[in-house]
Amino acid sequence: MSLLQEEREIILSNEFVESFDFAEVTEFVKNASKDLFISHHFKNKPKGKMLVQPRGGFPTYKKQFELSEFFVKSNVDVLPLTIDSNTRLNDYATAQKMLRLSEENDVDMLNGYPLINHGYRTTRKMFTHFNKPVSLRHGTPDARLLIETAIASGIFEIEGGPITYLLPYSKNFPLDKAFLYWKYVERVCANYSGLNEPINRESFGPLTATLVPPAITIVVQLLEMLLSLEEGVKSFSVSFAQQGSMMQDAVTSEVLMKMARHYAEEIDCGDAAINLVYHQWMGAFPTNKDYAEQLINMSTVIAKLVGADKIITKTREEAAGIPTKEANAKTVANTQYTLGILNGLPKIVDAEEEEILTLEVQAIMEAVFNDPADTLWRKVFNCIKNGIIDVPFSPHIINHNNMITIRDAQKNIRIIDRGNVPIPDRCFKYERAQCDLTKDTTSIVNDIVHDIGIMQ
Amino acid sequence: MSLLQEEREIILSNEFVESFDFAEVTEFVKNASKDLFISHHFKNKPKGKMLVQPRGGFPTYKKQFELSEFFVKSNVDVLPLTIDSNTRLNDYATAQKMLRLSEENDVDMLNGYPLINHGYRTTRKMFTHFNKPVSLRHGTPDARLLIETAIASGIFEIEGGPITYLLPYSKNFPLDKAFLYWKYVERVCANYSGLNEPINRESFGPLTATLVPPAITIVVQLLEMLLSLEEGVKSFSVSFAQQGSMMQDAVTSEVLMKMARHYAEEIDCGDAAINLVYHQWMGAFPTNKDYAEQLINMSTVIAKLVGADKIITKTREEAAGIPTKEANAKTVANTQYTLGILNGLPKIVDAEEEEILTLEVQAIMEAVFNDPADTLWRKVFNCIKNGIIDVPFSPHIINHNNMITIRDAQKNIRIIDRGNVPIPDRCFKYERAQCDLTKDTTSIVNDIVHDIGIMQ
Amino acid sequence: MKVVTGVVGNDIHVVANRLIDLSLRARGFDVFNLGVNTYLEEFFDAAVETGADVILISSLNGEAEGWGREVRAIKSRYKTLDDIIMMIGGNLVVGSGNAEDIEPRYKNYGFDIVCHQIDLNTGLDMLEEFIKERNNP
Amino acid sequence: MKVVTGVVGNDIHVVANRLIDLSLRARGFDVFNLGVNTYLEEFFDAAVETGADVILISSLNGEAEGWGREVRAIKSRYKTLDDIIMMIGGNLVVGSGNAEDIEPRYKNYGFDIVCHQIDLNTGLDMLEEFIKERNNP
Repeated sequence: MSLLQEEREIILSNEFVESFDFAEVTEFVKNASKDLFISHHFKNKPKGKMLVQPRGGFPTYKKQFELSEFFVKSNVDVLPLTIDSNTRLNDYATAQKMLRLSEENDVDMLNGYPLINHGYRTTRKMFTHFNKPVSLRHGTPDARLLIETAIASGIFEIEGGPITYLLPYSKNFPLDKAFLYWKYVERVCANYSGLNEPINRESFGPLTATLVPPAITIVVQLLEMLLSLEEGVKSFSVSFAQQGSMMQDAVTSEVLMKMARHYAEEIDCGDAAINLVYHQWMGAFPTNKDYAEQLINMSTVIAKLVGADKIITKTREEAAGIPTKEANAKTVANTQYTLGILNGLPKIVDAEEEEILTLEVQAIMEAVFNDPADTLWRKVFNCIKNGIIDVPFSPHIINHNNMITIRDAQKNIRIIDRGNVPIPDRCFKYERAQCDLTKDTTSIVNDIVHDIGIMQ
Repeated sequence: MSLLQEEREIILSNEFVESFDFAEVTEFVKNASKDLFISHHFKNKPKGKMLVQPRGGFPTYKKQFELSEFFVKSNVDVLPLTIDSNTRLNDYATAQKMLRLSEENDVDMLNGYPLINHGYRTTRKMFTHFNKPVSLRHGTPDARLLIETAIASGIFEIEGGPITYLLPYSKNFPLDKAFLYWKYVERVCANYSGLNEPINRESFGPLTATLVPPAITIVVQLLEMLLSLEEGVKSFSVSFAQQGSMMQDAVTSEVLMKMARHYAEEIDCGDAAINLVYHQWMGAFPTNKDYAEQLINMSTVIAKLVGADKIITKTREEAAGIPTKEANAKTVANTQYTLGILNGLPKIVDAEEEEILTLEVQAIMEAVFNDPADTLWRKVFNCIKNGIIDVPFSPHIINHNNMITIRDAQKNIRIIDRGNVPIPDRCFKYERAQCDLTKDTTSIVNDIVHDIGIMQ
Repeated sequence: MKVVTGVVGNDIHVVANRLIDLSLRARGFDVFNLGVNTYLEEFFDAAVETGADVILISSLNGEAEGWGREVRAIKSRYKTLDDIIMMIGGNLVVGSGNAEDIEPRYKNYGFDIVCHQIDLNTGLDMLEEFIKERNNP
Repeated sequence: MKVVTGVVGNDIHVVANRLIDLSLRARGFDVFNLGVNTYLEEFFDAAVETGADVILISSLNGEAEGWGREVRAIKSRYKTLDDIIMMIGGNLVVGSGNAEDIEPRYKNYGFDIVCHQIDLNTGLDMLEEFIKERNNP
């Protein structure tokens, strides 16, 4: 832990950081209530029960406390803590200024909770008070300080990863650096995991939420999981968002979970818990709030059909901006009600689709493992750089953007141009055969525009 | 048609009936717009499209017109016409009085539209104006006059049947009479069916909507279908309501449609169109209106999963009484939106459940056919009388009420006491094996109370 | 013990009626179930015919109030029913009523046991308790 | 014909950018796509480097108004860009603006083709029309 300790001291030498008492933090984690650990809930929840987690973050302690209190009253299973975008970019000075303005003027000047500025001593009071597991939602490429502060605050689930938090959000943050920063995060999580219940890491499966084919989603989930498990993390959640076709969601879930267990075994990490998280529709929402509620309810039904362990909810106000706490709480209550009445889940099968998707994922994973680099993160880095992994609609300069996807008649996302991604010929032929490819490119562009807006 | 004509004259000799000009009615049906025939829509709708039909009926022409107009604006596919309960009991005098009071005082003194009192000449104006198919919802044991008037009005879908409109609603209306009255209805529908598109008949599958096992639901649907087809009806909708378990709904749909086609072929009526109608949850609704909307949306999702051709909707105000037209229209719009975004339906399988249910249905059907009576309706009548067909929670004195059902852990409805229903031993053993039967009767009664209220 | 049960008046609420039937049998009673939509006279007629010990009337739609008033008058016409236990349960008033007012009112109508919006098993416990006390006063 | 395209400023809306790229290629253009989050100078630098005929700027988040004002000043520093076709499209104002006001304003900033909330293919038709007219006046 000495190299880690060195890095740690560099990170903490920052004028906005309170002094860390690691001995005290260790004692705190060791003795913390099991209820604070989502890994504990995953392990002990009744079979089929899905944990419900909304989104939300406010700048001031007072408003964040009120939000959490409101959520607890509406029967939430997991509290969210969404971090503001200045903190995500490690700009604690601006976050500090905006926090002060928010406190003084009762206007929210930040789009989330500036955790570094509040500090762990303060924040811990809030979450030990509610005694519910908390999930950290951020989007930070360099989250080292944030995660140290989060765990010291009693936040025992950390979302994100070097690929999923970079490729959808950044144009040119250096990806190699992100891998190293996240390696630190994984190690910190792993180290704390021995003290009590494990810290849970969660990958962000939705990526750009825009026509990402399941093969890419799954590969990215598997790789972030492996990068985490190889550092010693013992509880990991893979995730994906509603894709627009129930069948494709079901097949994605099946293949993702099977492969996740397979590859975890391969690196001798079969003892790690692997959970499935489902995001309610992450694409463009209808502006009609009644319709938004229909979409949300449908997402919940699908989440249960695909066997998710946790669902992350949207609100009827999604199209309008940051939702009120009332809207958020309403979704939580509605989702819990729906999960309660949703019974007798049928078995779903599509052997052909499952085979095709499995072959695609295996082929890409094999290409990654065959990269000549010496460590897994370097192999992954190279494969993003050379387009073996290609995320549609990523704004990042490193991403190839040569893969083209459209929806077939059943709204399944299909790959019609594979770019440099090693989709096997048989699979590629199958994918294209589902689509009408007689159209000219102009029509296909129109189709893509339509395919992105299918829920509106 | 001479015996029918005789009966017809008796029915029409009623002081509340306008004089019928059958030559004119025949001409009207012959030349009526195809859009008025739901059978035409069933035949020509795109594959997978489900017709949406709300519920609703008001006493005065003006309010019924406004309701229909409102529905058309919210993109309804099928207009409902719900008949008031005086008319259902053939008490046209009271209906007339209450209609007059409703018109004079602008208060609704009837719970539906008194079709006989308005007459076909008036009512036809409304429905030819909207040019949408109309479905007649009533609950009338002797619907002979009502159906004559309905068809003359341009209402080309008739719900009901001698079993499904009797056993859930009446304590002692003579069942044998009901069979004969409905025989008349079938013949009238059949006779008009040769003139243009066929008149569609629809059975009322929900029955008592209280723990009716799928085997009973299916048998009753099949028998009412056969009684209709053998009189010459060429378009028939079987139906059932959400049961509480998605799996059971899927299996019910599968077995119902397979068997319906099979038995239709058996009596050489394979040329008749058979459609599937799904009722959104018909049991007790939650009083929380937001929850009611979740339940409604979930019903829609299941309807599409089971491949329904038409869905009959509920409203968020279900628990509170008769819904406003706004609430009704909102459900229609929401349902249409949900059907639009619900894509990529997965294949659902449960070979064992399907086999068990098929065996049960076959056994009961065989027992009915083996009854020594000379006509099908007499066989059916005898089998209800001797408990071979037993509908849980029917208030009718003829019904045995010896079958007892409860829900298993997945909320499937299971038969734990078969009474006199010839459920094969193997199936009965299977049904009971799904349940915890170690409890005493008091606990089981508590379970039943709970099972009835699962959506609340 | 023999019980005649049913739902009084034009009330068609069958679910509670079936559950009462099931539960009474489970407790060892002989049950004569008249079903829904039963007139007051039919209860007394059936009690005479079967030699019942108890008449258990249920009512859900709120119309019991109207029928209740006639109990004494009608019952008095039957000579052999003086010792029969009269019980009523369900929703005993239209709208929301006050339980403290309702019970004495119905006792005054001639009922021994009055269960307004009381859980089924609690109600049947009350019946068994009443029978026990009457037998061993 | 060579086109330099990208999303101006801190705007990260990548979807439209990808679709413009695809559509331009489908119409036979050579495309140099600078992606999202591109500063004004980068467009001109890239145009000089590639010898582009067209600069197509897109903007979704409303910040184009701020950048637009600087177009003439910055462009004037580049000697070889006098004949380049300047096009902008997307949501060109914050909130809801009046199209009749917006177009002359942006033309005044130095744009030849201004597409405020106009369908992508219509916009590219306008570009092709503009090129045709310029070539055969």
